[in-house]
Amino acid sequence: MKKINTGNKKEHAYETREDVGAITRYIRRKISWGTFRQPLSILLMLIVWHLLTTYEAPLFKQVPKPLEVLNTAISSVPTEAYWMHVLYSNKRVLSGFVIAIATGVSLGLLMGYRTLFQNWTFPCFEVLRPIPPIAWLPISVIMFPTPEMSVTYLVFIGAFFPIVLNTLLGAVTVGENYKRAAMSLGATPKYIFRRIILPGATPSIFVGMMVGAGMTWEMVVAAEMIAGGLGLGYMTWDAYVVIAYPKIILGMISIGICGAILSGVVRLIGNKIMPWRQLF
Amino acid sequence: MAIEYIAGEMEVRGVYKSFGHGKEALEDVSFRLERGKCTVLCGPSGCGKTTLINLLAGYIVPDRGEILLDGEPVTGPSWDRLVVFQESALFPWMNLWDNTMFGPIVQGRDGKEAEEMARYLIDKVGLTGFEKKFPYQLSGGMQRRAELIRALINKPKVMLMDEPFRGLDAMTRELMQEYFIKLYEETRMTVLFITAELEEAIYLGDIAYFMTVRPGTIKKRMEINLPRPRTYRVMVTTEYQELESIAIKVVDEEAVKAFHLLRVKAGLEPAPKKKVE
Amino acid sequence: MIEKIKEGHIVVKNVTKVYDPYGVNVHAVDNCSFEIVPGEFMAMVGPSGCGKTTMLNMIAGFDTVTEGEIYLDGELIASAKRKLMPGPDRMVVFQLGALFPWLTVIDNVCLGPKIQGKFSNEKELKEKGRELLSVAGLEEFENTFPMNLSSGMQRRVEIVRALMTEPKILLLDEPFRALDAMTKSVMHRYLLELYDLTGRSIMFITHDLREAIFLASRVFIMTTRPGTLKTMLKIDIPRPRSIDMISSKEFLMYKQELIDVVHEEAVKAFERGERELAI
Amino acid sequence: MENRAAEIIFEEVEVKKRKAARKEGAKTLIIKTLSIFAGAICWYILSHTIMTKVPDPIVTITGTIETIQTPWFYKSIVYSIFRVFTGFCIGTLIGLPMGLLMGWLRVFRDFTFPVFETLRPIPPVAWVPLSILIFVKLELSIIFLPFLGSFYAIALNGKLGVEQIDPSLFRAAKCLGANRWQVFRYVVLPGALTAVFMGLAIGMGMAWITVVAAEMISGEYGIGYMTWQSYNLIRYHDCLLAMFTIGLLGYGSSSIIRMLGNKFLAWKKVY
Repeated sequence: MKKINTGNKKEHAYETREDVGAITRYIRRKISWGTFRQPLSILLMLIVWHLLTTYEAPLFKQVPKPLEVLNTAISSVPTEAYWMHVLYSNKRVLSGFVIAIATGVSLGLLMGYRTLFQNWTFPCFEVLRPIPPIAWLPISVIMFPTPEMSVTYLVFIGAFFPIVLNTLLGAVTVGENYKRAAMSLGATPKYIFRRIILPGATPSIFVGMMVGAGMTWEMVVAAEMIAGGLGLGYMTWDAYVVIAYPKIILGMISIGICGAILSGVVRLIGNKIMPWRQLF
Repeated sequence: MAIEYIAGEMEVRGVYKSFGHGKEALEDVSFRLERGKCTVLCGPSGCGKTTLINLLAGYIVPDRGEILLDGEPVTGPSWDRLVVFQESALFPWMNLWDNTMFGPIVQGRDGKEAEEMARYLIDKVGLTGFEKKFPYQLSGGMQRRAELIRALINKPKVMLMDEPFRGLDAMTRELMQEYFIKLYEETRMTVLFITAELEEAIYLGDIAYFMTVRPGTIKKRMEINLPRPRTYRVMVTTEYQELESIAIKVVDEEAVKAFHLLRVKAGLEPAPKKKVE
Repeated sequence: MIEKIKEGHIVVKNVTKVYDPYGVNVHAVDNCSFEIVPGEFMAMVGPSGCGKTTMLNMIAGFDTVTEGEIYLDGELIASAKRKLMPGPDRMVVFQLGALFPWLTVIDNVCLGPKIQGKFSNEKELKEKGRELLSVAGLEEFENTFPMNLSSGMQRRVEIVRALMTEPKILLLDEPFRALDAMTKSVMHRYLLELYDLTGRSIMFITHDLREAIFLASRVFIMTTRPGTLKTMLKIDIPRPRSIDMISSKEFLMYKQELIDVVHEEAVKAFERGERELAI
Repeated sequence: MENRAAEIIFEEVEVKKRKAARKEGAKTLIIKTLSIFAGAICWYILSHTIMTKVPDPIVTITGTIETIQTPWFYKSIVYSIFRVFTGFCIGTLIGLPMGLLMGWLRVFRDFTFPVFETLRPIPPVAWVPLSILIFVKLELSIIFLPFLGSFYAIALNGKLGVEQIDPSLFRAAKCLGANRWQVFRYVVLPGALTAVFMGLAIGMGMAWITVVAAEMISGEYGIGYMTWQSYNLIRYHDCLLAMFTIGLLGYGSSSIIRMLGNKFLAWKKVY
């Protein structure tokens, strides 16, 4: 097949003429009303919050004002106590999450790969799965010698089930054609597991990890509020008890940011190790 | 550089396959894939063509009958019979190069020779410069060609192609067929090409078999004596048209039958009564 | 054919379309002019990405025109300044189908008149729907949901739904693309039957030259992007047409005349597509 | 005839295959039942070796029989169900229209979605103190949590559901002459229904999780409160009973939603 000539004169003429139009159109689009809407909506939320609290609308009598929250943030964020809370919560979340990934992924893969293993373990899973992880709290306190371990266990339980189930799903649904193609080309079962089933299940594993990451912060906050000690959840609850209301909002925001960072990191790692997927 | 292929010969003898009551796929199918010929199997959708490919590749075993490669019975999947799948089965997590080299690597012959061969084949189908791209970054036509060379690099004795160009638009499909003809005419390997399109069957094949609807059997055998090397111009010759009009009649009958079967499935007509003697 | 249809006259005058998503120009259609006579079956053949679908979208009112005008029965429907909203006078049948999966076949078919309020009583409407469905060989499937139909049947239901609203022109956007060859040949038969019965103008977009010659009264060949008209050929094969036509001499003659042009454009479009991917 | 011969062959094969499948099925069932027992045995061993405070299965069962005869247990259940139900209903009433509109109208999405995304990383449990400040009344502040938990899931899935609708369906509706309201009625609403029911099921799960947390932290009555209170009263077997009861209730309410979904989605084979 012969190569065709791209430098078509007429086409070229059009391109230069349209280039000028394109630039103006580009600028117009950049500064259009639509681009302002999104930041505007956040601003609007802050204004509404401010108005509601200053004029003491019903329900909002006790709610702290945005400026109070800002003041509290300025005064307490630089303190060491605040960062201790942040550190402790993150430590618990991370250790629970990492244990959940390690056990969840390997169990899920094993269950997907060996039907016999799945038959032995899956029924027990199905019995325990509907129990909300938070309901484990009292039992986890009895189960483990230290409170630190119980909190980690709660975080672990929160992330564990979504990860196992999604890994299992991913391992089971790896396209039959991929396995067949590899088999035809002469790959051994071990090789198929490593190069076909494992990468094929990765997207699903990451979906499980995203869901799990969301649950970890839910769990750690609940556990800290109830069991006390250190941590952002405790800080938030303590602020309520000692009537330092602006600090409640500060705690909520800090928790939100930490949670967002965790899911962001998971997403980043996912994109890094799966360049063959368009988006995640 | 040209690659030496050893063409194989396959024979299917009286094969039956069923997936449960009412899901009989193949009934007494027998045919031969002649050495160095391109055999085309043509039938309506759902006639058990894919089942047949799976049987020949060794992914499933027939309920009855035998499948022979060069006189030896087929026992399981192996790289002397390679399948090009209907939907692309390129591993999405490997780039084009890794996909191509997958076969040589798992077979433990990933030397210089294999790499040279991969480069030669990639160039042959016009994919040079795309080696580091992942499948999702390739167009549909490119993916099909990549899959073709992933199979070819293993020097299979028989190539099994399961509607490889399905889903491409008519024009891209025509160009893909040209690539395929070029590769085939150079290598002269044994090919089984499955398709639902008549034009494709006559354009590509040396021998065509037409299948009936489920449970599938061979209905008609047709020799296609169009000259080789072929180009797209062959499609506007009178010989081609004659072959096509014969084939159309055969296929049209089956299409009407398939339509009837659909209505039976929807419960609108009673199933054909079983003849009991 | 029942009566001579006087509606559905499309005139496309020097139409140009330039997309610029993210400031990058894509010149889709370039200075394209043609005409569809009332009651004509027109087929447009061109490689993928040549602007056929854009052309259709502009006529249907989904896309704006950058330059030039489009008229329907003398009324300006699209120009750089104005665009008539899509409406039931220009019905589109989509590439991959757009049946509402949550409605049964008969409800889908009757949806158009129902939405427009153009029906006196429900029973009559359904009767009419059933009549058209039976022409398409689908009378028994009226209470089935689309997902239980084969894709060929789904496409037929869609054509019937389009015809129910009595459009001035029917715009078919590669409706048979995803179907296998055998289903396609069945579809052609039903489409021709429906065309002979209703006599509406049809604009049919396809990649497949054979299909175009078989169905249409006139075949337009588009060049690759920026798309414009390359050649036009009148197909003088009498109607009603049947499958035997494919083995006729005229058919081969028309095919011989067009195959080189189409092949050349296909190669051009293909190489261009690969070059763009390599960047 | 030949056909007849083929039938006999197929029949023979069929019988053989069915026998093998039945044998396999029976084996799997036995293993599955045994695995539950194995789990119970593991529990027993653990409770007698490492985790000595945890009651073993026998103690739990005898304790359960005792507890389910008290009115306290049922009162707790009724309270929790009431809270979940109320919160969930309000969550649906607000979340569903909001989600659908977010998916459908760009302007609405641009104004609301950023706020939504900013608030979403904050886990519902973290709202407990603020919710007490806002609602003052205990009952209301507890109901706020299941509302919040279900709201996010329902709104988000509604939005996704609308976004997943094939754009050619919108075009088809316009072609058929539909106005804005008709597009909503004939396309947006039914098209998003699958995802909406998915969201309802997830939202129901979240409602149970959050209600348990809220009751543990600040509740009086309710099954979450019962769990925590039993711990304080050193009636550990009641903790376990409450845990399993919550699981059962959550599972049951999700099943109800799934059943409703199957009823509404007759045009879809699987859900």
